[in-house]
Amino acid sequence: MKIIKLLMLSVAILFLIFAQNNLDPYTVSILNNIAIFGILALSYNLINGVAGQFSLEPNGFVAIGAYVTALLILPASSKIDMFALEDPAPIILAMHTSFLPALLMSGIVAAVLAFILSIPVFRVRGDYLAIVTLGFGFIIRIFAMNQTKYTNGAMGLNDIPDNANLLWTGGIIIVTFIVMLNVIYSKYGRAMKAVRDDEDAATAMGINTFWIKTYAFMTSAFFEGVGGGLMASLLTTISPDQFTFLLTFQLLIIIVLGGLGSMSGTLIGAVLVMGGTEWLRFLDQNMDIFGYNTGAHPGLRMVVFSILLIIMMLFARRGIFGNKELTDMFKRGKK
Amino acid sequence: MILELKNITMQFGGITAIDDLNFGVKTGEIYGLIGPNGAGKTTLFNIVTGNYTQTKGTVVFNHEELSGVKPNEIVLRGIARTFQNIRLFKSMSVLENVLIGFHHQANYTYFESILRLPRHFSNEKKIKKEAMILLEKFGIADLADTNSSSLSYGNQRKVEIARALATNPRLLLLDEPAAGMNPSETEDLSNIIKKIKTEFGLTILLIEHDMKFVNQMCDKVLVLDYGEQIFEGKPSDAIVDEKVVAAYLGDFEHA
Amino acid sequence: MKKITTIAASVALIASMSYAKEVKIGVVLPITGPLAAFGQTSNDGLKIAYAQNHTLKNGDTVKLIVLDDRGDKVEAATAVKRLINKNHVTAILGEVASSNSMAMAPVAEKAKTPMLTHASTNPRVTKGKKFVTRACFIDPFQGAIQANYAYDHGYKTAVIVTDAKQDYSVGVSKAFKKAYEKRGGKIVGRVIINSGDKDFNAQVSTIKAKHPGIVDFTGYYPEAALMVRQARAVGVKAPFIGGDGVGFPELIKIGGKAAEGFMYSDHFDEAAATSPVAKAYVKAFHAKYHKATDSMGALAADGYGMILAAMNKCKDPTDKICVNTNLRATKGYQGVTGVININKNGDAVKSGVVRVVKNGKFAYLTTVNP
Amino acid sequence: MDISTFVQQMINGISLGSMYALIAIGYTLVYGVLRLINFAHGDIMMVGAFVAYLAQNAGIPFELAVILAIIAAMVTGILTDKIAYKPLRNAPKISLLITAIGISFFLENLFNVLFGGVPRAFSAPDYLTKIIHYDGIIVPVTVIIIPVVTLILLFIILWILNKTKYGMAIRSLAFDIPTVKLMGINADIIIMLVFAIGSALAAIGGIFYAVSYPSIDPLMGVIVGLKAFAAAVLGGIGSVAGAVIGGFILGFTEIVVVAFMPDLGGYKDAFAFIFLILVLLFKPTGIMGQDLDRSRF
Repeated sequence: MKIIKLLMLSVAILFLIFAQNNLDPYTVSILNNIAIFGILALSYNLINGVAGQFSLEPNGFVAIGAYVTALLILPASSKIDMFALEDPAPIILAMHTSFLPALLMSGIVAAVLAFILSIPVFRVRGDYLAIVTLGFGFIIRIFAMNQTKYTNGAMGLNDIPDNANLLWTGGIIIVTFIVMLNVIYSKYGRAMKAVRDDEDAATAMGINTFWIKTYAFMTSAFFEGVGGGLMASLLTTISPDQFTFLLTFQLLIIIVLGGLGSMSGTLIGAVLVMGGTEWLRFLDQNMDIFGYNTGAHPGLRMVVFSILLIIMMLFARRGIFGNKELTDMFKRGKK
Repeated sequence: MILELKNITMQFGGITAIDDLNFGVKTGEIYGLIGPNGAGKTTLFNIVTGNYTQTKGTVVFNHEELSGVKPNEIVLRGIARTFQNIRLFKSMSVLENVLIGFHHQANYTYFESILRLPRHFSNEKKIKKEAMILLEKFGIADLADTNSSSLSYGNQRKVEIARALATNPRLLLLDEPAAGMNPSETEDLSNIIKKIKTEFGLTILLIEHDMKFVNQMCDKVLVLDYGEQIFEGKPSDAIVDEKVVAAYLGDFEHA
Repeated sequence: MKKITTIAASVALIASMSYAKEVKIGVVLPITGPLAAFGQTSNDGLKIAYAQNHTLKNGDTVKLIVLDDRGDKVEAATAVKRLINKNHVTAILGEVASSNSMAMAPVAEKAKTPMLTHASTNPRVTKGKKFVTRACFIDPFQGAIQANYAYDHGYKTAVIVTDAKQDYSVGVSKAFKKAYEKRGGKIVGRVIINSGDKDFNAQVSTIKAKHPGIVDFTGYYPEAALMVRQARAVGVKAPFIGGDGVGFPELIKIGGKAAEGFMYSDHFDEAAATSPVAKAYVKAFHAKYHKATDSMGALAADGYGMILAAMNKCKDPTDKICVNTNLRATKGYQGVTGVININKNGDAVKSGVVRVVKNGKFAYLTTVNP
Repeated sequence: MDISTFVQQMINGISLGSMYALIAIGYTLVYGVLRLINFAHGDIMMVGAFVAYLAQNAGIPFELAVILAIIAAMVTGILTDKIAYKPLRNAPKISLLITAIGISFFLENLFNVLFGGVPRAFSAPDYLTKIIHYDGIIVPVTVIIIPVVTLILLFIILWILNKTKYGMAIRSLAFDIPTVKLMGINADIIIMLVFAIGSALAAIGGIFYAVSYPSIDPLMGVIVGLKAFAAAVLGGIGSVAGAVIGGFILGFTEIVVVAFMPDLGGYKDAFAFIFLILVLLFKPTGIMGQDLDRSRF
């Protein structure tokens, strides 16, 4: 079993190296998008799927991560030049690190914020939790828009050094995947699932459900922050308007489609959603033969995407993988 | 006395569910709580386990007062429970359900599990072994990898009790353990309860309707009616007590 | 892998020698999503320009590949890569929003593919980029037009309305303030709106209390129309002046009578369209859409035209470097929106107009030269 | 701030709050019965406004256009349930949520493809757009009509819920679908009724919205829908009266923030949510709500 895992890991790494150097930038960028949204969705699935806390805040954590990394890797001169609305705050000018510490910092800041948020957030349950977290995602974005001294407001940041590439995004999604599985297959992961299945019963087993939820929330936030940092460096530009709840919805679609609570399913979901929207572009170009090819219905792609989404949900009610992992299926196969 | 309830009163929005209740459970006893539906038995359980905070009175467990102690901490002090309507973790296997009970006996931190440090493996191995031993005692070791929701009712009940035992309790609260079981299952269950009681040195407080079961199992019973204590003593005496009979008749009439 | 591409490329090369070539221009626009209005109006103008001319001097035909990015940065960046690496376009036109153009610019720069944005006015879009050019003027110029026009026409005090969600609005507001105060004007207040808002009663009450000479509205038309309506309803008498973001027919349709007298700086005006290019565009636009022209469409048409002009100057119109060099060297291009010169930063230097809503129509007031 | 400005702002708050309330009722009714956050509800409001617009464009008088819009919204709501929710009654709740988002995306993009994303001017008859001047206070007629209509509708809804057979069925359905089935009531018809009522209210809310702020576009329902949902939660989701209270509170908060703290105008949307979060911290189930998850055992 261990050998198989190591083999899979090395194949994945070899593929990343090959892809980065040999595939065309378009294919690489699709892989990058899949990897980044995969990272975000994997971590989102921990709190939403594994711990069963239906929360809607990842756009906020992604935003935080993106801004922290961007501000850390942008050189001071560039910041002075860029902050058009107000001069940047001294701390913004002073902060500067290389890429890896910046990513880690993104994760840490997001995780610390998650810790602070967990106190109010986990006072409520169910759909109330959903709206409170939705609110937090909203508030973070609005702050990004208005704290011009720190974020340059709606103008956003650009010329962010493009340190990220497929090796980074691919490497980090592998790390995220392993960490998530390690969490799930530990007493903490079991406790998270217990909280999801029956919170009162989990308490009756002596589990401090607040802390278990907070662990899941912080871990989730950490990787969402890192993913945000990667996104910032990959796009080289960020602005508050890219972190709306539509981002959260996109992640939600990925995890539910793949199977809530299943990390393997999430990877499939990320491929389907991120690859699928690209693939569906042919719909926008159905008039190719006439030379001018936006077709009669530009935007049809998104109509079809939403129909496919509904159909897929109707047929795979618990998502593609349910809440099982690929490894579970192996296990069952062996028996 | 391992458990003592003193002057317990519980009110919900003006309605008195439990009225000035006093009783104690001796170490090693099987103590039964009986009474018609709505008598306040489960409420009493919820007070002992810290899910409800009583309006008045104190709960003393092992010479320590329990007021203000959170439900999950009460478990760590040695009180475990089962639920009236079996509440297993439905998405998990039987083994995983029991492992949840061993949560606090696995000593590794969150980071150790993320990094898969040696302590993670050694502790997981240890609790898995212990969980299997426990399942064997209940005769359901072969079901370890089965999903808990696909078990028969009787086996689900066993898993729930095994899971509670995994927390290493000194006092076990069983809420209608025999409910919904056929006579042979009930028989099986009472044997197991007696076995584990001696083996683990447990004290058991149980709620039950099945009077035959109570008679067979309990050293002592307390009869509740509308939150009031109407009888405490030997089960064989309870069934001939006038008040008790009246209370049960009333219950039947209502039903 | 590489071998196959080489073979494919050589096959394509042989094929291209015998026929008139097809030259591809990629277009990235927000056809869906929150910016759909801008993407769709750009696309409308583009269609007119394409219909008018899609053949190069050497006989090659131009093919447009229009991709929708939902107004999303990730999609915009991916779309550019798709255009460059999958469709092998020679040049790229787009996007509308500066924030999206900024996500596309580094991709084009890296792939050494000329990118021309027709409507992104944030100065940073072209900054430091050799392959990114724009067909419109930048925020500071527009802010200055508004400030100077307002001050010169006797409005010495102003309230600025900023849309905190739009980088465009924030940029123009800042430029307006700078230019206005430099002239001696006084900013008596500043109110903030958020695009998507519909209720501005609170803001207009604040404006009313400040009694400004003029209200500088730097956002977009959906908010402008509603705000001016609500402002007039509560009795704000001061005129409004805005930027190209408000110059849409919907300002009048939605604003109704309240929109009367709303002034704004813009890229072009039908009435001022005297050149044959502009006249032809306006005529074709009216014939096809039966509505007034707008600057988004006109700018897109100009962007397309500039790319075509640059291609025509190259022996091989698919030579990206050559096309880019010529695009950056554009001088005196006679477009729909006027004469366009590209300066060394890649920004368009061109005149702007000030227009006003008069009798339910947009009317030309004046032309402002840079 | 003088008294007339103050009164002015209060009136504005009532008007805005009424519209949120109308849309919030739809959320709360559907939630009460299906435990589903119907993310497509805001888009049904958009459908209502658009149909009214299109009907008027086709020469149909405003009043008739309104009726058509209400019918169209009801049909859309019922179809949404039939296509996307009904097949998933026994599936995990979150799957329904995804189909709800799917329907929402579908409606937005369909209208974008069909009618374009450029906002359109919504016209209304003069009697609705009149403005009354009274003692320095300027009151658009809509500001009076909207709250009045909202209150009338609220009383009708409450009457239906509390006094009619179907209403009582709706309320009992909120507790337990199987039980209602045992009672011999066709749960599907009741659920259909709920979607019909909710969608009709959304259409009315959408038309009011379009009359007050006469510009409509395919995405107009997104933010309004989200805020109405927040209002429903604030009031205690599942409670009709709560939805109305929540709507008013949210409307007032928004107006007050911008009116009295103009510098914080950029934070307006944040305030609505900060307020919501604060309320939930002290009352985790909203102002009028009960904990539906827990009250089940």
